[in-house]
Amino acid sequence: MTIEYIRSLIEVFESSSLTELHLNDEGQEITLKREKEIQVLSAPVHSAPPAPQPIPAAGDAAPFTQEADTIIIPSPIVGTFYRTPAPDSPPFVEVGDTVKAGDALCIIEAMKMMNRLEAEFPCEIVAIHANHGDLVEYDGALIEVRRI
Amino acid sequence: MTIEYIRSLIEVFESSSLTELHLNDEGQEITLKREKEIQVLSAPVHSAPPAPQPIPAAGDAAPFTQEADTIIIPSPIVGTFYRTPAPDSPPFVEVGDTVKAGDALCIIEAMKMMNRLEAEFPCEIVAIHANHGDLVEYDGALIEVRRI
Amino acid sequence: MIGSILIANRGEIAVRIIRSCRDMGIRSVAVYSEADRDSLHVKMADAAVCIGPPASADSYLNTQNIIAAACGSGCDAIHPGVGFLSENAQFAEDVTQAGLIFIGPDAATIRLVGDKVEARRTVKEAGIPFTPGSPGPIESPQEARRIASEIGYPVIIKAAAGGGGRGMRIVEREEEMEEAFTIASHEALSFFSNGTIYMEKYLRNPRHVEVQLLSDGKGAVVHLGERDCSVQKNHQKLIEESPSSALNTAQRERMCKDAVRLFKRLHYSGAGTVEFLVYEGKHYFMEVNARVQVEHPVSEAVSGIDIIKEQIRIAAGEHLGYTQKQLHISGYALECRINARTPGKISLFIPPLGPAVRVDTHLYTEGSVSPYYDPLAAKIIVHTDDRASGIKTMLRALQELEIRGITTNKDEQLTILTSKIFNSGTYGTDIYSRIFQE
Amino acid sequence: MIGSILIANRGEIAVRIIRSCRDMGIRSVAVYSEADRDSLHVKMADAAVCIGPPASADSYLNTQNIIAAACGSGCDAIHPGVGFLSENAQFAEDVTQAGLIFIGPDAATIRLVGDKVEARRTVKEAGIPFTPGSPGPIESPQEARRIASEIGYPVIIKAAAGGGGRGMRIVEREEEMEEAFTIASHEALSFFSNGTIYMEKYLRNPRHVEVQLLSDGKGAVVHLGERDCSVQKNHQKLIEESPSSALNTAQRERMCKDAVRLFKRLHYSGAGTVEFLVYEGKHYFMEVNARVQVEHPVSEAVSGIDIIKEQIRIAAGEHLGYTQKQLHISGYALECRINARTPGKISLFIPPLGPAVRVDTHLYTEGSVSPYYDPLAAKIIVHTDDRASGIKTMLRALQELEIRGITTNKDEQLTILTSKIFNSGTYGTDIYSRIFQE
Repeated sequence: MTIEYIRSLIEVFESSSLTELHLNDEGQEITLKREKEIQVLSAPVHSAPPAPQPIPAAGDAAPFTQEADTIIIPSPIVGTFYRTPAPDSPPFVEVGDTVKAGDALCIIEAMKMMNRLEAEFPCEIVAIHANHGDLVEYDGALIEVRRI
Repeated sequence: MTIEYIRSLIEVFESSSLTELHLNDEGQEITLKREKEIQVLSAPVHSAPPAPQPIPAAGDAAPFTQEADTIIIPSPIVGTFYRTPAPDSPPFVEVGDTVKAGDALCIIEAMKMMNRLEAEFPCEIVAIHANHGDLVEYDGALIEVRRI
Repeated sequence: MIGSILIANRGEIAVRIIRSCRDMGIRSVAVYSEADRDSLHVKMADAAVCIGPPASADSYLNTQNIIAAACGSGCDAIHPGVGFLSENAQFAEDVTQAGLIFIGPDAATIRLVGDKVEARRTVKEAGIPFTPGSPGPIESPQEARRIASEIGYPVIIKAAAGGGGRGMRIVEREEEMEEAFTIASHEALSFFSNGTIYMEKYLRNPRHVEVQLLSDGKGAVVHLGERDCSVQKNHQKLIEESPSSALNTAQRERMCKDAVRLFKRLHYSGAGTVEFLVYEGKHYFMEVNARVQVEHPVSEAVSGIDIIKEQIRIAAGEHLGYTQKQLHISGYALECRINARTPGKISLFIPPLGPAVRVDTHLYTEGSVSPYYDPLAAKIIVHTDDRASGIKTMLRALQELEIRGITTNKDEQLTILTSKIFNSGTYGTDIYSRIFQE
Repeated sequence: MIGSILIANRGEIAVRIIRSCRDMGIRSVAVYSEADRDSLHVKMADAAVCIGPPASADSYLNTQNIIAAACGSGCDAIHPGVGFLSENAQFAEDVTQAGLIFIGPDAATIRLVGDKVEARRTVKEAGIPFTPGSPGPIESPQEARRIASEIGYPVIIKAAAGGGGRGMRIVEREEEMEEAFTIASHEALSFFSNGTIYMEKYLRNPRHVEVQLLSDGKGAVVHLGERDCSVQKNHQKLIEESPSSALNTAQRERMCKDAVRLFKRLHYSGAGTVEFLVYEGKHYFMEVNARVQVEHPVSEAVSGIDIIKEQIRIAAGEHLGYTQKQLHISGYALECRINARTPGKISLFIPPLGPAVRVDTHLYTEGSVSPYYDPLAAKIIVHTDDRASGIKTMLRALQELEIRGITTNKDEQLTILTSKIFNSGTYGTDIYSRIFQE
């Protein structure tokens, strides 16, 4: 079985909707597998639930669970991302912190309203994907956490 | 060896410049071949020699030889194809006729000049590809013959 | 001057607006739903912000996300395009309150012209003819019957807040009135949260002709001629042209003057359209569209004016800078809307090119038509000397157009363009059903 | 009227002519070499005839096959396009003798304006300024030195039958004259079978400005304004614009009037161009191009006239039907030529679209650029209010243009368009080398 053969096989496989392919051709064996959706942690492709209207208390936004061991909390609205409650305050959370359900994670400012985003469950902060002051998009990655 | 496998193999083969591929994969064998140029008898793809200028005596036009057993005589110029020397005369040739070198095959009229096309070698008329009075293109198929 | 514009729309109109932004050296910011990640307006804009999931209500109609995106991406202004939020007075107000410029007339004007009863009152004061009808809202079937017997059947009853054929009922005879009134009020209430109903005399098979206006809100108002939009299928425009074959020079002049007078009275600021019905050589006011329209390129072709540029300039507070006399409206322009009949991936898109042809579209090879939104796929516009040559050039253009991967109404458009009745120039809004023998 | 036209050309100009035929309801017949079987003009025409092998000499210059194709396919007329046989007086004569209409001026006019010495004589009689030079052919290096010392160095010696920079020599000093004269005569003889040489004063870095004319051969002559073609690389035009930034209104008027006077004197019939050099605000006659030019869309944009349609109408014997005063020349037009730098298969072609942009091309996705012919791949033309906005719109258009599979000069065009010197409007024909520091 040449590299070219395998390449073609993969092409055919990829242009199909299969998630697994096994071939045994007179003793030569090959197995191809893939996830239905590619998991990209830094840019989630799953749809979060539609942003409720009017903008809810940020804590209402259900972060979606991924099959990997970390979870990305996406932005439920478009707005400006703030890590601190006020210009001179320390950040709500830092990487490595652990928080309990209901603890504040960040603020998203939209329409001159400060929307506090809270943790829905106890977790460890793994990464912060937006910069203080950034515009965050709908469903944009904010904070990556590990459930504890 | 699945259909898909063969399809992929053909695609790879077609996108290459190969003319032959033989594969023996632990007892499974396949052979692919193709002609460098596809032979289309009714619409020759070989270039005939450039039409000499000014228009030569039509007999000068070298018909090109094909690898099949018939030969298509192409038009060396653009003009009107006539099967007869004059409106009321019988055709120069009919399918099934045999002619010797130098016998007239047809006339191509261009710029009010009647250009007689002659056989270059003894042959049997297999088919006539243009209709009396048609405009024939450069290199357009005129008469198909078999060398005798 | 405006330095950066957020375009609160998608599809061909968003692409159209981005192009004028580029031409003016203005930064453009696109917004998009999750279904539109690979859409052309997202690729073309200088920046793009995702504002919600595919459903329009959660994305292209999500005013809060749109305004936050504009503020957060450093825009000074929002262009609403057509449809979606373009005639939403509340949105115009919210945009202004967020410290941004709304590219369109002010909220009060949008509100006034959006209320059919209020608009009729203003039109009457301006001395513009409109179809005979109820002086204001109709309260009961009894009142409806009384007015209908005064103006004569057939009549049409309409929702004051309506549009697009909803909450509209044609009543042919008195005995149908009670039921029609009840259904129309109910529809008006459920579609527009406003059960107010009014009545007009129904004109059978009139022409639909509208006047394009530019008004700087400082007293200068010009028109860019009229557009005839009589070729419609289920109240959706398919073909638009200028000038209209239903008007002579004197009629055209009267109609355009009326439209200009109305906009002066409204102290209107921006681009807008006054729609009329034309019946037996007379025009009757129908409504004001307080926004740019899909068919605006027709007027751009005959006038040489870029209407989107003018909208932006007026919103920035500039004076129009020219008078009606300085405008040179010439030739004939024709637009065909190419609508998708199926969503899907575009495997090949070949637009018509060459002289006299313009194409506005968001399609591209490898792009796609989304099932979530409007089916408008491309607008083909031609500009020639006269109607006969315009139709020929449009046929040339449509023959060049190739869209693989979806089905469209192109063949239907070719049937209309080659029909005897369309070529005659003499028909009413029933032309579509007459050609296709519905 | 003409019912059927054979287009004796290929590439974008053949496509361009087919489009106008369609717009006029005229049947179009394409001709093609064996290398052009899949070319766009073959696909678009109503019929197509193969006329020879790839080499131009055996196909697109094969007058006998072309005329036979026209007669045999029922055409009444032949349009020669640009290049190839378009200024071949013998071809024009042969076409006419075959009983067909040649779409262009008559053979005698082509012959007259094609002979530089003869043309200068006519121009002198018409009282049109031209650069000081030899009154007629120069016979010897001695005569060349004598005339050069009269008019002053630098001078340029040219082949009377020449064009495209061949048989041309700039002579800076007397001691260079003998060798330059010998080389130029030799080149003239080998390229044009005619060793006749004449001399002009050499203008250093003038502007290249030309006037587009339409003349019906019955006394009516109009101009469609001028085109500035100063942006050239090795004498090949890259960018053309109208109006020229080198002329004020009075200078423009004088130049256009001179061109019209010359065409009246020539009893010229058809579309044609008078090329001038502009130097320190004055214009000097250079040559007449007795055909449509590649850059004709620039004049179409500012005038709203379809020059190909007019060529066909005039060839059919129609009167022009309008006067200079009835023409409305407005705005600013700019054309960029996109040239292929490599031949190859086009895997993707995305033309710019939207308002103010026109594209003339024979490229299409899955098509190809042949190694046998001219590298011109596409012409992008924009029409706007003024030069500054025209340059912005051209940048927008070029950014949208995508051609995959071949390399082109697009980046070079972007460099020119964004250069300070091009934007200043003040430069000479050395602009290209100044930008690229050759």
